Amino acid sequence: MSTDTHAAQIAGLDALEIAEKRRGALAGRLWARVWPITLAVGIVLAIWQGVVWAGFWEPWVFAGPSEVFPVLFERLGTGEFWQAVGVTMRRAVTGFAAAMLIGLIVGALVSRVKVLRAAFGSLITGLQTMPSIAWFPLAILLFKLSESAITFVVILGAAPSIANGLITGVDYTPPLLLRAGHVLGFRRVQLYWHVILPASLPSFLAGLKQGWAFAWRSLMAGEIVVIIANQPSLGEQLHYARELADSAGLLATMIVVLMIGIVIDLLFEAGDNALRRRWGLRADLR
Amino acid sequence: MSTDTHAAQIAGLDALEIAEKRRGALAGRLWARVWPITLAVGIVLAIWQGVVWAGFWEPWVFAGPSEVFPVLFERLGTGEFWQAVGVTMRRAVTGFAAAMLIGLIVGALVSRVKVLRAAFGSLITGLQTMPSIAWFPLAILLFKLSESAITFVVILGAAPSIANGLITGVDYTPPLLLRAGHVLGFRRVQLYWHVILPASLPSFLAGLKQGWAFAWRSLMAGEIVVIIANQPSLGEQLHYARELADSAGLLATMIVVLMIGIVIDLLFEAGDNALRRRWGLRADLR
Amino acid sequence: MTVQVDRQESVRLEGVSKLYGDLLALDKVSLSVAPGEFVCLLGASGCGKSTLLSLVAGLDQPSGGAISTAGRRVAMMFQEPALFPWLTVRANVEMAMRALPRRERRAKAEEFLEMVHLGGFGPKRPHQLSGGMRQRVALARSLAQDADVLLMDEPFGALDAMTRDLLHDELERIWRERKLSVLFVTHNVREAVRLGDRVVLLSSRPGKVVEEFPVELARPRRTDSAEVATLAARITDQLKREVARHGDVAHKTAAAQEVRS
Amino acid sequence: MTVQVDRQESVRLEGVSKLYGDLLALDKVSLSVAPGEFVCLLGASGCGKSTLLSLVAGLDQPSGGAISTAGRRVAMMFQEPALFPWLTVRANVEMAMRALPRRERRAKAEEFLEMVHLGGFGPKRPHQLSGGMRQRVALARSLAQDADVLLMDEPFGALDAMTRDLLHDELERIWRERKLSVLFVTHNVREAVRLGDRVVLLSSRPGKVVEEFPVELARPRRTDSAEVATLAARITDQLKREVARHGDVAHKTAAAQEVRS
Amino acid sequence: GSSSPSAPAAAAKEVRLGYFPNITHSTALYGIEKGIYAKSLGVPLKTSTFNAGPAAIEAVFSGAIDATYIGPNPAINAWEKSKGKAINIVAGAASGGVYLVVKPEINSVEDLKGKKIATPQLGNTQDVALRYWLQEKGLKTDTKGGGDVSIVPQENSQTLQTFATGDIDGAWVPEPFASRLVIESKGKILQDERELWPNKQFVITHLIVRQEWAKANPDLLKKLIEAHVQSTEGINADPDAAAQVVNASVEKLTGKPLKPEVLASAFKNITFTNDPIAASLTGSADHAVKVGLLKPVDLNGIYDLKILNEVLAAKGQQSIKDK
Ligand SMILES: Nc1ncnc2c1ncn2[C@@H]1O[C@H](COP(=O)(O)OP(=O)(O)OP(=O)(O)O)[C@@H](O)[C@H]1O
Ligand SMILES: Nc1ncnc2c1ncn2[C@@H]1O[C@H](COP(=O)(O)OP(=O)(O)OP(=O)(O)O)[C@@H](O)[C@H]1O
Ligand SMILES: [Mg+2]
Ligand SMILES: [Mg+2]
Repeated sequence: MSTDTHAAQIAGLDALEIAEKRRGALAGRLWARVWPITLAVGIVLAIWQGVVWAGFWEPWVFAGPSEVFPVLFERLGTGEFWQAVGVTMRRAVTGFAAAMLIGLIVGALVSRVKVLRAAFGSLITGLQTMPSIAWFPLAILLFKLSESAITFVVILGAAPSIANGLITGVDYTPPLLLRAGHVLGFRRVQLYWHVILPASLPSFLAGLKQGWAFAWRSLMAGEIVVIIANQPSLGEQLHYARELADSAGLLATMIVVLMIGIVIDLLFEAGDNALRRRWGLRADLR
Repeated sequence: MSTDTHAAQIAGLDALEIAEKRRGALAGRLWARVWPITLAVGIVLAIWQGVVWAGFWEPWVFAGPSEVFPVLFERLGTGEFWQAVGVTMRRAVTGFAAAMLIGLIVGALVSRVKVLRAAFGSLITGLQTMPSIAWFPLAILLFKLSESAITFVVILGAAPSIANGLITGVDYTPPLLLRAGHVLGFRRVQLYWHVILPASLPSFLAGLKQGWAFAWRSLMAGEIVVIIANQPSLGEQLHYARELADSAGLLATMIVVLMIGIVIDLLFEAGDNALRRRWGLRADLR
Repeated sequence: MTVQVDRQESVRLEGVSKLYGDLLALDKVSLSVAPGEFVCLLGASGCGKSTLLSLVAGLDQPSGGAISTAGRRVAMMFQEPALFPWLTVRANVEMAMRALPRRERRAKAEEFLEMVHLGGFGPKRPHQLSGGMRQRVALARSLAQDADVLLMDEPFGALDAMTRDLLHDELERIWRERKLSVLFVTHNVREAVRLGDRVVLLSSRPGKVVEEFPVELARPRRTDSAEVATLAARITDQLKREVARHGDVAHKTAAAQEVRS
Repeated sequence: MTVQVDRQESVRLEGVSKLYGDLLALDKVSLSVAPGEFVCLLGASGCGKSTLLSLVAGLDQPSGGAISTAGRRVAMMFQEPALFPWLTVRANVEMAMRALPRRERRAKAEEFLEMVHLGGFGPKRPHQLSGGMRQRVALARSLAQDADVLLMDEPFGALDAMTRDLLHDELERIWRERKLSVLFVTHNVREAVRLGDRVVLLSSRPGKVVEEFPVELARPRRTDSAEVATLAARITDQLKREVARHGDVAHKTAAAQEVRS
Repeated sequence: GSSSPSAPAAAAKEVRLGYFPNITHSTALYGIEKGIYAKSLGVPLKTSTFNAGPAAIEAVFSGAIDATYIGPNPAINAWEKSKGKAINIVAGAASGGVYLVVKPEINSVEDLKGKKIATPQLGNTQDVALRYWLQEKGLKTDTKGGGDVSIVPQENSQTLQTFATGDIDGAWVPEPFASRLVIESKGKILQDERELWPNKQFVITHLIVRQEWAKANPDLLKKLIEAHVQSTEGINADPDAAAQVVNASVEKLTGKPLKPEVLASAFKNITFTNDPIAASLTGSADHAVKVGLLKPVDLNGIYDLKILNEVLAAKGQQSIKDK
């Protein structure tokens, strides 16, 4: 009895301590997350500036931070820049969402139906390796000079990746869980929905991440094939910066693309962490 | 005793039956692998021909099989075509091999060293989303108009993907195996080598496959940036076919790209199947 | 026993063989479980007990012979807990009762968790439980399934004697109430005698039915009662003889395999 | 016992506590294992036995208290087999002996496999084995490790009585020969008495040392001997009382948690 | 308005015009900026900008646009691939503005031996011109980059970079890249392509239309050409003001204007004319055959200057020949 109250006390004390820790932890965690990134950015900047100062190349060939950041900051102040980001993000998100849907369906079918897999399984990777420019003629034929043409190319870029992620996940679903699902009476679609899909989630998530990269790259290429009036876009900016041999402009756009990529990665990371926490995959024995 | 001999007999009979089955199985398996692909190709061809016959588009806008295949077969007969395939494959393989090495090292470091991960983890996806064309100016600055410039772009395309595959694999290594490795006395590099890497293999393999797709696409783009004397390449062909509004030529090149993609996928599939067989991931409860 | 033979069997295996590559795991096993019968399966490690249950559950196809469960619903509890790591403990149990409405399902899941002494652990996830607790969740899940035939593979292997006794009672109660047919694998001979209407002894590599022991002790039985101990001792002797007899064979077969592979 | 106290302990836990979130799994556990001592750990399911072994192996950090193994090499056998699925059975065992040259390692691995009655199964892969066979491979692997301290978490849980008896003998022999310190978790009280120099009883949630039973029976002992049975019965009684006493508490704590979370 | 080429086209309710945000497309940039097209057409004008020829041709082929300003090569390709069924050239737009710019230390053709010279693309007019010119001067080249002078086809933007870093020794490029090479990287003009052509004129941009659209909408075509002619007149009337308008449009479309000195130099070097200078197109095609880049192409009928000549006649100007 005295042991019980004692235990309760300990638990109480510990709980206090934990609450304390948590409060400190939020700031600490943020800090722990921020300083390495800051450091990394600092290192990259230092190398960049160093190369520029070393003077291997003329400044219009390879612009330094002192040229690029003014350009970048000036852009950040213009409405057009934000419109461009908005347009590109909208296209990326719609295209990616459609690719996700298609990838999910194709992946589901191909991974589960033997004949389909034998017939089309390898085609998926084949499609994945097809460069976007090969699709442009077809895209324009099918959708004229509309935004759908861009979306088409984005989907063709991302969907195979997403499907492949799902297929890998399905292939590596632990047989024990499949058996458990089977015994619980799940068959076909139900087995898929209740067992295979959740078990494949990590791999699917990885496929999504790769798919995003494909989608984004295809989008960058697609945005210069179909240029829509009054719709400035990042792809266009990137292209014209290169076309005009505008080193500072190109680097500024690259920084923007990188930033967006990093933000998206942080979103994926958050999802991934949530998943790993739930599954009990901790990182302490590293 | 009588049961034992009886069992031996059964085993013997079954063994015979199995040998029989196996011999039949090879032909059967090949057939089972070939007919769906043949069917798939047939369906695709039929749709293609159907669209052409429906006459939505003029033949010079969208060439039909009857125009494309003669072009393709004619090419297959020329030495230049095979040289182009050879050059492109060589570049793809060298670039991919380098990307693999770099991806492995970066993935290993980033997945295991907390600070590095916090600092550069998200940068990997950021880099992945950077379209190849953004790298061309830098590639040429660093490597002039040489093949190294192409390889550079290929590596930048593929390495992030490969690193990300490895990182996912590491993140999802079953904790029980990590603990087992720890207890067996493995620490850091050894733990990595003996436990984490093998456990991550499926995910790493998936990353490699995605990486190949990235490498290939970057290569297709890179091959027109630096055109090297006496080195015809598929990327060049693809680009020129489009430049010349040569629908039949473009489709022929696309078929070649698709074929190569499919062959590569079959290689990956073989690796994957071997892995799954060893790990005991069977496909019977589908 | 004679009464049950007349009725149609719940589970019927006739000359069932199972080959893994060139390892004969089961050799012409014939066995049947009558409706409402509780059959315990004993045998040395690796003799094919789990294989047999897999075949009955339809998770694997026999290499020879016939298996029938006459369309009955089969629930199974695996040797490993086999919980879904992405679900909470309660959701894992609820998975067995998808047909029920949400609220009822939830209440029932809590009930079953209480029964296996895990009340309050519903919102946790499998990785937050101990080995024995996970096994109990799996038990709860298999009991929650509305089945006619229950296959159990060493369900109480990782539990302490006390918890085990309590769960014996619960299992017996449910078996009674629902008139289940149970095929129960265990290494604990007393447990087999405590629970079974019949104890079936399997030999090793290849697995064959060596002997059957009807258990005609009155229920409720107690694991530490003298009668149970006596019968258990008899069965244990037989088992030991069986294991000893097949020890050499097993070695020989395995060695032969190594040469071949 | 007094002799061993004078020497430095192999394993020493002092006031060790372990919190998982707000679940107190271990509460100020103090325990030590002398060099060459065989200590068995008993307790209800979920009382913190595996947690304790994890802490000793350094796989987890205690929330409070101190643990020392004085730089000794620690081998551990988990509650689950924890084999590497990408390696053959033999390679799994060889993993424990990386320091040895290839040929010797291979020979030794075969030896250990023979010992656990799996001679000839070396080239197979874990998924081709039965549950009990996998457990035996894990046992072989942990025995193959050249350790001073051996932590074993229900190593014989999935084995039949016969195989278990044989392995008891082997384990005892190795323990003797190598002068190992063993911390052995089991649910089988007779097994604990059969093997241990001392049997330690843990209570449930929070896990605490309730009582220690020195086992002063002469070795070799037999699991089915009367002395073992007598002592086992005494311990079982105590265990039951312990489980009963803490049953309510456990329920209450868990319920409280559910409300909180 | 998704009229596919094979469907019978009703009278169009809008005109869809393509062009590039390049200084060689000033006619379009100026005319659109000044509202000349919109005013003349009477139906809404829908413009599309392209970054390169292939996309523009794909758009014409797919029926997504009706007419576009474009360089000679894509037009020839489209003509050839469609066996003369898809497009016609209906007016010229710009001439000249192509130079061989080299490093300052190169003073003569002989100095080019063993050097690397860039062109925008294998087989395009500039590439052909360079090869033909070198051949005339007795220097050998081949399409694989070998020979006395190594020719490296690469994008113009890349040429700016590689010239600045010294990877190439010269380039045969159009404006504004030629001016940028001269002004930014201290390049020297070794050859003005105009010198090589009769009347010092050769086509660099012209206006093409989709044949089917032209057939179905003769009056819209006429209005389009009227606007085109008017725009050309406007530019030539006050080149300096026009240059500013064009630069503003370029900035709007690409995000960055040309530097004033580049703009001035480039604009000066280009002649804006309604004459498509048919002789230079056929001449270039002949040259391509001579240097072994092309099979002979039959360009007969690629020009349809009837309407242009009507419009010009109405203005009392000289008619233009299509040979
Ligand atoms: N990773 C974890 N997160 C949260 N709680 C945990 C975790 N691991 C164990 N626990 C809790 O700690 C308690 C003790 O678990 P432990 O595995 O040590 O029990 P055990 O004595 O080994 O039980 P068993 O005999 O069933 O294996 C249990 O209540 C369990 O729910
Ligand atoms: N997937 C498989 N592939 C190859 N052999 C297998 C496979 N599964 C089981 N076996 C073999 O079949 C035999 C019987 O295995 P099974 O799992 O049925 O044994 P068991 O009676 O359940 O043993 P245990 O009591 O140890 O769980 C073993 O010799 C095992 O090696
Ligand atoms: Mg088993
Ligand atoms: Mg445990």
